[in-house]
Amino acid sequence: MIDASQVIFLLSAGLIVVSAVMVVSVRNLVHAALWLVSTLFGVAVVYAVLEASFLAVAQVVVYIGAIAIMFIFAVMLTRRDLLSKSEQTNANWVWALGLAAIVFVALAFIISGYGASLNRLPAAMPEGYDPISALGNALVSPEGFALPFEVASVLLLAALVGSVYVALNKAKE
Amino acid sequence: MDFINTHLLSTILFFPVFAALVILFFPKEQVALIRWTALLSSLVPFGLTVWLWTMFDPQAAGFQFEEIYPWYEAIHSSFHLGIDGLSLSMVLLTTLLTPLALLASFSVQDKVKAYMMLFLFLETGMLGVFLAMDLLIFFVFWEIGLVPMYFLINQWGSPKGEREVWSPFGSYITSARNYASLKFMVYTMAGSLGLLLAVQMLGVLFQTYDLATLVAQWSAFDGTLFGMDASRVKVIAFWAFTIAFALKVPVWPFHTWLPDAHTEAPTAGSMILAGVLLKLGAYGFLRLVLPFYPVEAQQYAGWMAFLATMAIVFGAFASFGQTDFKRLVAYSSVNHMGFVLLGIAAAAKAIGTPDATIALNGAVLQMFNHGLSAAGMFFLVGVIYERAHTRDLDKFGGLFPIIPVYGGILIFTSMASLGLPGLNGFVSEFLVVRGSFPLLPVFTAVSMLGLLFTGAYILKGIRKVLHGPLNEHWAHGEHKLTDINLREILVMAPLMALILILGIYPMWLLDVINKAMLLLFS
Amino acid sequence: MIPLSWFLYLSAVLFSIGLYGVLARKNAIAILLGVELMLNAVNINLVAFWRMGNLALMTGQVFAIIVFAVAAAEVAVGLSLVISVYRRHNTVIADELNLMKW
Amino acid sequence: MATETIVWLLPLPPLLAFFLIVLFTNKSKALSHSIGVGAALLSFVGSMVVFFRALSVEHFGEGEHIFASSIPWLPTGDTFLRVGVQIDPLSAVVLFFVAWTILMIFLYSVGYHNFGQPKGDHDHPGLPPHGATVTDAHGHKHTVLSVEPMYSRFFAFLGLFAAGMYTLVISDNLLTLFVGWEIMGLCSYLLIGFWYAKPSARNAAIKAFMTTRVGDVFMLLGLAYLYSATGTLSYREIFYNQEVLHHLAETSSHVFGLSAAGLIALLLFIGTIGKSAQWPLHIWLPDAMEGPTPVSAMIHAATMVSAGVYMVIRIFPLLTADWHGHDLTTAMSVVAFIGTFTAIFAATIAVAQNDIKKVLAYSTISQLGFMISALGMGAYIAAAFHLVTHAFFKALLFLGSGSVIHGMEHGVLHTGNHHVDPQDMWNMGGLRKKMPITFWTFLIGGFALSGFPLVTAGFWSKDEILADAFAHGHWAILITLSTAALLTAFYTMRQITLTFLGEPRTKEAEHAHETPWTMTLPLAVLAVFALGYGWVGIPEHFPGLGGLLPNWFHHFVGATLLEHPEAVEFSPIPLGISLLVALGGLTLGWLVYKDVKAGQPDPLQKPLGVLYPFLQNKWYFDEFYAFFVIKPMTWISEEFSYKWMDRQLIDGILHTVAQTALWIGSSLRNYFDKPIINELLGDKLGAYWTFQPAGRALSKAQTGRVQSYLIGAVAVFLLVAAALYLFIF
Repeated sequence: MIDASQVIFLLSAGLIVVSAVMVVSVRNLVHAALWLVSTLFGVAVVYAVLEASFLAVAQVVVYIGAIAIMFIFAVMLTRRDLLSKSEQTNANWVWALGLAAIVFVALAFIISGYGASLNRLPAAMPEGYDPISALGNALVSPEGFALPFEVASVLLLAALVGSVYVALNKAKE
Repeated sequence: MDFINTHLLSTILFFPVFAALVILFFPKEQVALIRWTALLSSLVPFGLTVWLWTMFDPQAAGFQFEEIYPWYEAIHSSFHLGIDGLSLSMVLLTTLLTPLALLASFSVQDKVKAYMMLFLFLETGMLGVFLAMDLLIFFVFWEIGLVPMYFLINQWGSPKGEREVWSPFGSYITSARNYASLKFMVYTMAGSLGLLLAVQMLGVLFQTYDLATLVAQWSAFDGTLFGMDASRVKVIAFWAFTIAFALKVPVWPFHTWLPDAHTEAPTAGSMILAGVLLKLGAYGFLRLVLPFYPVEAQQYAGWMAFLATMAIVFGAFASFGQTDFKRLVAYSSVNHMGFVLLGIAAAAKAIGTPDATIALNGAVLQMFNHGLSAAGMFFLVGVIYERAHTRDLDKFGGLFPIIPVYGGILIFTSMASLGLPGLNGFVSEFLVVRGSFPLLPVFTAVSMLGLLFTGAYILKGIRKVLHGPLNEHWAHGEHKLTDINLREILVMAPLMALILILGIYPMWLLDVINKAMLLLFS
Repeated sequence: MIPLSWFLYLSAVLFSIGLYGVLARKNAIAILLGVELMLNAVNINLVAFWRMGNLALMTGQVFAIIVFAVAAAEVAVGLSLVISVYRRHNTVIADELNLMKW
Repeated sequence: MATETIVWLLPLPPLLAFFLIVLFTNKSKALSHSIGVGAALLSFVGSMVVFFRALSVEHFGEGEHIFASSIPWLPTGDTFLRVGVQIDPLSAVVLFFVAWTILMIFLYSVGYHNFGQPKGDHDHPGLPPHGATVTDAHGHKHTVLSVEPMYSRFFAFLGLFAAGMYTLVISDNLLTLFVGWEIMGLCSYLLIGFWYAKPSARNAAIKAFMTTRVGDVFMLLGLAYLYSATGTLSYREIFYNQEVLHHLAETSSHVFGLSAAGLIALLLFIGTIGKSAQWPLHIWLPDAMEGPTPVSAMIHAATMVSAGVYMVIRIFPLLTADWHGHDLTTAMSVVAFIGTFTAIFAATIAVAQNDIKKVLAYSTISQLGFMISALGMGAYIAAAFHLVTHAFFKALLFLGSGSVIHGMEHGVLHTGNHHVDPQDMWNMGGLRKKMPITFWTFLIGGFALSGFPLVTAGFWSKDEILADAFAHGHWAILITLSTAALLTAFYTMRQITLTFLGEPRTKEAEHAHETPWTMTLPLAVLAVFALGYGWVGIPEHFPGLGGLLPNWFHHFVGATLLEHPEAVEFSPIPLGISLLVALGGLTLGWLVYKDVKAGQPDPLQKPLGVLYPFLQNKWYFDEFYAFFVIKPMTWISEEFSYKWMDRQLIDGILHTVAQTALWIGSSLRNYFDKPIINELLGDKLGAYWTFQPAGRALSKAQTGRVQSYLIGAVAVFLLVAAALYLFIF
């Protein structure tokens, strides 16, 4: 029997896989970036299915809204290759395909190796349990993840400064 | 606050390294920033040491502010820090001299960043020796101090100097600072070899490197070792320790690295070298040799006194025979440190008696005093060298009217070095002479010859630089000498103040030393 | 109700596709796109394990958020590098950037 | 204020003056000398208060009847070395003369260094002022004396010097005495070398410091010995403690058969030999005349050289610890011999000196010899008495000679002939008319020095020494000292005659000028003491005068000792000798020199023959030391210790070791490493046949492409994972 959530999951999984394949195969990079948006949207749906509502929203806002758009900008800034219609894969693409396949087989093998224990179903949310506030508390409470959270923010800041510095157009050169 | 309270010693010890790491991230063009950071951060250990001084209880036996961390458990060594009156006074000297040396180094223009970082590493190396309560840690820090000093001499030493290397196979000329730094390094390493072996032997034998435990167990030890009688092993180990420390003090006839290293080192390097590094050797005698080998030390006290007397007499003679101002001051260190060893030898002869305590008081105070006056003298030599670019005494003369303030400060510091009563050197020399006279009358009497010549070389320095007809070369035009500037006066001011205070009222320091000596050796 | 294994297989597929993209694509930006896919694959795993395990332990979600942050940082730095490289060498083709060749 | 507090404070004003002047007021001459003189005045007032309070204490000096206070200074194990202050009768009288002379010298220096005169035309710091040209109201140019360029510095040094002397006098122990002693040594160095740009002054300063330091190191040894033998350095606990003294006298020192007391006393006495310029360490004092005249007065009369004698007086109980009042002990004989020999030796040299200050310098050495000799014979009171009177009249003479020189410099500037030495007595003559105050006071001082009967202080004190020698039957000493006294009177009269009497021998002397009041006032004050101070020590049985005044000095100072010394019995013989030598010497001096004309050689030159140059050259002691001490020491320093021992022997051994290691290393390298390891194994077998081809082959893998590396990495990872899975899990 297939229930509604399973349908949604399968649909979104199909979207994810198809879009992902397109991301790595289309020649036009702008298209590739747009296919990425589609993939990410699928992932957001999966989060929603998993009842991680905050993550689902964040996925849409941060990933699609910021990161994917940034890719598009980058693609357009490096326009010469955008116009190139030549082959978009390198000489070793067969090797790459093989390795990716082996990795997939290996992962599948490992997952299947766990057998029935992986057929576990999600427990029902307890009454009055709010995963979003739990997440919020976990992020800011000192017993939880305040320090990693702060470190991550420092990392972001460093990345910000670093990328500005790296991409800065040094007029004198 | 709590953290500092419980980790005061390690904070003092590692703060310079921390500061050096901060400086590492400064761009090397920001010379002023680097200098000021180094200076201000070296004031932190000093401030903490003063605080430590106020909290220190001189009456209490054993070590205070102890910290112990696991370090190298496989060989039973732990990172054990502690302090008593002896090490406290040496730590105070070190943390006092380092900021002054850094301030004195503001005139260094070349590779400032590396220079300052090395200097801060050097401070940690020296402090580690004084704070270590674990023999292996002691040895580690003992060696660490060597490396920055080597580079300081080798890279920032006087660039033009040349040194003739004479041997029966022929002689050749080489770069003086390379020669000096290598000699310094090789000499100290050579001494360390025996020390390392002896340290390892102790550690393997007793399964610990903890000083207090080792002292107790080692003096009680009387089995056989390596197929030899314990007493025999002890004699050999005694000499291994003694030679390592004697090289560092340095004692005649191992002293010849000193004039070379001091002469070639940059000004601040000489200040620290004379001010603190030499004390490491004497500190080794007091902290390790006398407690570990009381019997052997007593047995060979005569020899130690002989070497000390030779250092005093020939140090003074050789100093008088110099035409290089800095070398003259360098030899004066041999002379002054001879008194430290004389006091130690006297104490070794009759450990625990009142005479020995007086001699030890004198020796430790002399270490402190020499740190002040020698650092001051080297700095003053550096001041004039920076202006005149020569240290040749024959090229100076009659400079007093041109540089009156410098002249006054030079005379003051020289008099401290000479041991003028009312200034610090006298108190310690008197105590050493007083303590060693009843125990080693002949050596003490002979060393008076050295004391006499101390006067001769000090006056020679003053005479050649300040007095006499003016050498017109320095009075006009591009060679015109300028008087000592404010920064340089600020370097000298604390030294001079302490020299005067210790000369008039040495009680505050001597009391701590005295109690420490009583607790350690009776 | 979806069993855990479904998510894991989905994630494995996505990861492999991303890996292929990283290994095979010529354009540096496309390589970064592949990396994004791989990161998302990981995130699916993290969230799925959170959902199937003890709900009170927020580690899975927190990790996912931190991966977000890392991904953002990585993209920012990566893209700026790409742009910088593009300015100097006028290309973003990974194969042509072989200054390290022996 | 408690007397003890005042005593503690005595050295402070001049010390503070030193720091104030050096640090703050050195630019202002007026402020500096005000501070200097003011500080001297403060200390003077304090000293007088202490002195007169001491007079008012009954049985002063006996047991606890002294002013004393001490504090712990150095911790020495379980005990402390205490230092402190103490005023007993001896230090009281010393304090009295020290305070007076120091104040007078401070005042005198104001005039001597030409305060108020214009700045010199060509004066440099470090050289004596050369004079300044001024234009008067009529447009005439005059050369006048110019102010000393380092005026402020002079007062700073004087202040430090005074602080040292006060410290020395008020000490209750030998250590602080030594502190003051050495501080004065430093100041004498600085002051003798005050005009440091003159090589002669520079060398004289070093000579002074080093010669006295020879004594000082022995003294330090003596202090160490005494301290370790008794556990203290306090006067009270050693010199006023029969048990300690007895113990020291009984203990053998194992050196020359001396007792410990004798050896310690001799070691300390060597300090005095240096400080008080006794033979054979007398050589520094005449050269020290290079310093400005107030310095000479300060060092040679009032304070520093007196300090040496003062110390021997202090340690008198130790010196005489195993003496029973008859035969002299070894230590005492040594002291007596040195003193007596110095007295006659210096007197002979003084006879042949031409420099007005050098005569006085040798005279000082000679007079100090009198005191030392007296102490060696056990004549405690006589030595102390002569110390005090001598300080007054010698300070007077030095200041007077300074006044003469100052007047002569005036004449030199007037004529503009700078080749005329203003210190050479042969250039003077007839100055009594030009400088009447200086003349009369100098005359008083000179007569006191010669021991002119009854009216001068010098007569009473010198007479007491001779009387002591006579009473105890030390004939050799008596004869020698009498001869020395005769010579003293002779050269004093020679000096007075040449300087003041007769007619001017040069134009400069004609234009000499009386000095300002700041210089003449101290002369007058000191002259009063040079006359009057003798009256406090007239022996009770002296015919006529004895008993008119009580022998205050004897009673007062005698109380310092545990056993009060007996006054010697009066005998006309030493009195007769005193009268004879004093009057005889003076007459002889006047007769020989009264008719000396300009350009005429010394009338003594002919009768003395070769002896004259021998005396003029100070028995060639300087040359002796230069050849037998300084030259060898310089050789040991420069050649032996440094070049030979350090550079060649020790470094030579090191370099030999180093070169041997180098040789072994290079042999290994050239004959083993290079041919076998490098070429055969390395180049041929290794590099050429194996590694180079392998390297070439492998280098193809280095494509430089990120992705090919990545593929390799993933592949290897998979392989490793597979291997782990298969073989381990």
